[in-house]
Amino acid sequence: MTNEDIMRWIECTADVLRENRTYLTDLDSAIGDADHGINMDRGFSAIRDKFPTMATMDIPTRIKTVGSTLISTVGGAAGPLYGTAYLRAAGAVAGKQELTSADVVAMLEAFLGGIVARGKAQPGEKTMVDALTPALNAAQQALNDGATIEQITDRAATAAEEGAKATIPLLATKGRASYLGERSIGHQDPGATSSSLILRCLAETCVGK
Amino acid sequence: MTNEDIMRWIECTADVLRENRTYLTDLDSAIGDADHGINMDRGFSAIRDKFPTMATMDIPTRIKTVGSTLISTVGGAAGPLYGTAYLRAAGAVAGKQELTSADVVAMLEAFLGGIVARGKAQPGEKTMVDALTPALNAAQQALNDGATIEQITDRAATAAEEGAKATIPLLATKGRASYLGERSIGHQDPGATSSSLILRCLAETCVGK
Amino acid sequence: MKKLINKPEDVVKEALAGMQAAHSDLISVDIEQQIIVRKNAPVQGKVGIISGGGSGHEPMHGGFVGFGMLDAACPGAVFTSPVPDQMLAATKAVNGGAGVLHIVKNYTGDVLNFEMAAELAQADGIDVESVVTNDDVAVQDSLYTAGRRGVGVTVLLEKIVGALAETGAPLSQVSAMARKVNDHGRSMGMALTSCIVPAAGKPTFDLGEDEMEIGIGIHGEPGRRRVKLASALEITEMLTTPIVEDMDLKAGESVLAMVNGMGGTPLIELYIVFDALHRLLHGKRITIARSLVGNYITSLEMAGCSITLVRLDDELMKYWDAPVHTPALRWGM
Amino acid sequence: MKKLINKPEDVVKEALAGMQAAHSDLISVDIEQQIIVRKNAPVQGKVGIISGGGSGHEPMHGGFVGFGMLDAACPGAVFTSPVPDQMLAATKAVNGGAGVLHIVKNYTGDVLNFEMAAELAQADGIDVESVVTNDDVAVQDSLYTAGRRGVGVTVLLEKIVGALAETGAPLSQVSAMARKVNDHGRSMGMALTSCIVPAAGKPTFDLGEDEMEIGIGIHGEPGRRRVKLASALEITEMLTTPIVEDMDLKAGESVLAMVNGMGGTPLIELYIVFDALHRLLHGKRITIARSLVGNYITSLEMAGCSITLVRLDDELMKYWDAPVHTPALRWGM
Ligand SMILES: Nc1ncnc2c1ncn2[C@@H]1O[C@H](COP(=O)(O)OP(=O)(O)O)[C@@H](O)[C@H]1O
Ligand SMILES: Nc1ncnc2c1ncn2[C@@H]1O[C@H](COP(=O)(O)OP(=O)(O)O)[C@@H](O)[C@H]1O
Ligand SMILES: [Mg+2]
Ligand SMILES: [Mg+2]
Ligand SMILES: [Mg+2]
Ligand SMILES: [Mg+2]
Repeated sequence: MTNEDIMRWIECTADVLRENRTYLTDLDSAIGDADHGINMDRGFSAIRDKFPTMATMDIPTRIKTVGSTLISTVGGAAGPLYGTAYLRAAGAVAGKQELTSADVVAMLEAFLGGIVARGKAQPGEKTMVDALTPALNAAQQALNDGATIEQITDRAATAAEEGAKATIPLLATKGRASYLGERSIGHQDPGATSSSLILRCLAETCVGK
Repeated sequence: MTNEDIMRWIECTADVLRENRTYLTDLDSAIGDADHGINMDRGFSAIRDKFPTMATMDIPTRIKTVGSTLISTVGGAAGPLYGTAYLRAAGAVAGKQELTSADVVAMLEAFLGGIVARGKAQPGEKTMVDALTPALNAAQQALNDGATIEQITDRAATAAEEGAKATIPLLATKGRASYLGERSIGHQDPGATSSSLILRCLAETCVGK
Repeated sequence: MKKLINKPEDVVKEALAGMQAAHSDLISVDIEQQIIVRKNAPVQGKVGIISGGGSGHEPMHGGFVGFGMLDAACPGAVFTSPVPDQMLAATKAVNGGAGVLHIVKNYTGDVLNFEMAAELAQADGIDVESVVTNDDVAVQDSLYTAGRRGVGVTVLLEKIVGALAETGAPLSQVSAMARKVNDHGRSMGMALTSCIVPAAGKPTFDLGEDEMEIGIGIHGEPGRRRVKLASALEITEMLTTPIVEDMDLKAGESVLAMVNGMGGTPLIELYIVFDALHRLLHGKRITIARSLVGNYITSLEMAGCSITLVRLDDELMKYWDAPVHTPALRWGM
Repeated sequence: MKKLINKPEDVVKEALAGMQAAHSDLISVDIEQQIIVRKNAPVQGKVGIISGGGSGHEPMHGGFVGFGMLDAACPGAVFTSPVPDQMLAATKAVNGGAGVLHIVKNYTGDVLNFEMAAELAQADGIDVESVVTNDDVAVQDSLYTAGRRGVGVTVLLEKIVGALAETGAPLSQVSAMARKVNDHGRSMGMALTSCIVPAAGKPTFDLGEDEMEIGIGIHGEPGRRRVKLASALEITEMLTTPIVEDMDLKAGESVLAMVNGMGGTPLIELYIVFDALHRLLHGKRITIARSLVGNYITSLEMAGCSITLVRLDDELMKYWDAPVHTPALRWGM
């Protein structure tokens, strides 16, 4: 991935989160407090405002800017979680002018690592982790299988989407949904869903690579 | 009318106001504060509780008891207005053991007089006065025409009912409905309606007399 | 009907029992007679001040009983003025020998019942004066009608007059001050929703999802006109302009401003309206020298607000700032 | 959506502007950064106390900034915890050299953001301690979950801890007191209606005309279970019994009791609930020594209530009774 690809990934994410603002908020209405779409859109709108200054940044700085902007503007659970994820992702690609397949997988690993470090959730607790863990596994598998970057990111995104869907039958034990106890069952987790959207953007950016 | 007739009139009024509690309250919802039926029922329920002690009272004392109980339990505009009306009615039949036709008409005149003295409303202001004024006129006319007490009270009740209906197109200038200005037009006045119910009970008590 | 109540007929008495339990340091409640009396009443030599009206307007009036405000309050049934018996008993309970002021909101029921109570008290040899508040600019004033309603000014008046009475001022002066505050203040209100009288069990009026009522009173009654929903800025303008015009407020003047919630509107929205009011008056160079933002004179669970302005001079400001200690208003002690 | 607002995205900032306009004697509001700071901050030698959380809970927390309570509050977007930048700026603004206490309600978002802020402040050389409130008995406590929510106790804790801080007590003692109050208190809440997040524009959940939610938090989220509408007595029992059991309150003990409205419930109903609570505890020979009845920690325009009990001892009672002067709580001055 080039620096321009990274920018396109961020732009795509900002667009897709805006399109899915109501959808994510509706998911959060069912088992949370009806703000996840609003929160993510607020954060990525702030990032959009920074696009002009981001134009001259290198890859790690761009990703770091996403992280720190999310921390400064999102709040809620998603702000520190995604903020830390992007900051760690930036750290994982420090000094790189372009990302190889292995770099992208390392970035994903750091991204998930940031969320786990902050949120302390295990897989199966009905959180972002349930989209990102299978995504990372799929990406690592694909990398080992010698797949292209297009295939790696596509499989990661698909696994994330399936992981998000698979949160439906789960009983939440982390985040706001955990307060609902049994009533959290039967609803898709909003954070897992936004994670899958972010990874689908990554895959779309890598189409043809 | 005998003392027993007076008691039956009061009993009938208590029953009819209970039956029309919701109806009167609905009328008051449209142009008032949704309590007229509740108020009247509260007052006549308190009177009903006094039926045992009222058993031994004479005519003026019975009517006076209705008036003072209404004053003590109804509140709102209707309490002092009807309370004063019954007190004045009792005064008009002071010392009587039985009421002639002329006594009944004099009682009606005092009843209306009490309401006007308290409320200072003229005919046409969309109040109780608009039921009671034509009722008194009809009763006086019938008395002059030599009608029976049954006919006198029936014509009074009918005139009151027509008077209540005729409040519909009026613009209220007294009571709570006046706050609505033009919006008070098109609704029947709750107080005029309860007045017509009271007079219909009087007429029913006099059937066959 | 969704309410935290038991039986509709027990609403007033149980709420009074709750007030007694919560504020036994300040008030004594006669639950049977429905009278809330200041703990140390009667205060010898002080003019007693009582008010009353239908229930459903809480904290008014019971929440304003205490040092520096009311000596007693008489709550009636929901939205129904109390009866003369209550007012007479309250008048006797607070008469410390200096006479009693009745603060009456201008509604036919309130006026007639207080009138009867005042006659009875005077017959008992108690000096009673009555002041009728009529500050609602939504209603046209006229000699030939029921006149304007008494609304928000009543709250501010009870505070100011209560402070004057604590100084030991005579009844004539206390009632003159009440008339002054009433003359100096105007209000107007609006509703986003109706409310449900417990005994009626259904909303007093129906309002579309995109409609509101402008010029309501405090009894869940419909207002002067029904219009399309508007922004807080526009609503504030609709309520404030008639007040400012009726009061003929001029640049350079100071006011006491109240943004009052009707019961179902959260504080965050009332602060938005206060911001709008502040900007609007600032634009006219009228200073908000003192303010109240919150639920003070309500209509059960109605959503909506009212705005009250009182033209301030040094005297009114002094009595407004004086200490007060009641369940709902407290400062300086 | 029927609200007294202008644009949904301006709700928080305009409400803050309204607070600033109404309470400029007590607080300074940085509307851009969304920080409400006590007028005379930092108070030299006094532990600074800050709290924060999503907006939509007014008067909490901004209404509790002032003498004897908070030094600063950080309101986030509606129902969304504030960001570390706000908390860091607030921490710096109130640091009078004796360190700063962060009062954090136990929600993942609040905890994570305050955690980051505390790290940043400590890196800047400011002594910061954090206390997390988690008093909601509707939620099962467990090491392996997000744990119980912080709700009503937060309000009472801010008052008590604020009073201790005014005495010049050191940070360790102030944070120990915060933990003590949290340990001594429990809450539970219920909803008759949902509420509408302005930016979402529609109710967070749908509730039938004869249904209610038991075990809700303060973010308009559905509760632990949905049940048929019940009487105020039954509801009070449903909320109080789990609290009393969890606290293991015994006959002869004294509590501070709060009956809190969720924003859309009128005071008359809250007093009915307080009466029910008073009768229920009286039956268990538990004394309500102090109380609060009103809207203190709300969920926008949600109708419903919550009950909070704090076991009182002489120390807690002393700091509860100490003077406080904030927009929403004031006594003794
Ligand atoms: N401890 C955690 N670890 C990972 N993700 C979490 C954790 N807690 C919450 N989340 C995620 O955060 C999402 C909610 O984010 P958001 O609605 O923006 O914040 P809030 O819950 O503060 O309103 C949940 O759907 C869940 O995926
Ligand atoms: N000044 C008046 N004179 C005669 N009747 C009046 C007057 N004012 C009001 N009324 C009557 O009182 C009725 C309302 O009674 P009610 O609803 O019990 O009292 P309130 O208006 O105090 O709620 C009106 O319908 C009207 O007929
Ligand atoms: Mg959320
Ligand atoms: Mg009425
Ligand atoms: Mg009435
Ligand atoms: Mg949130």
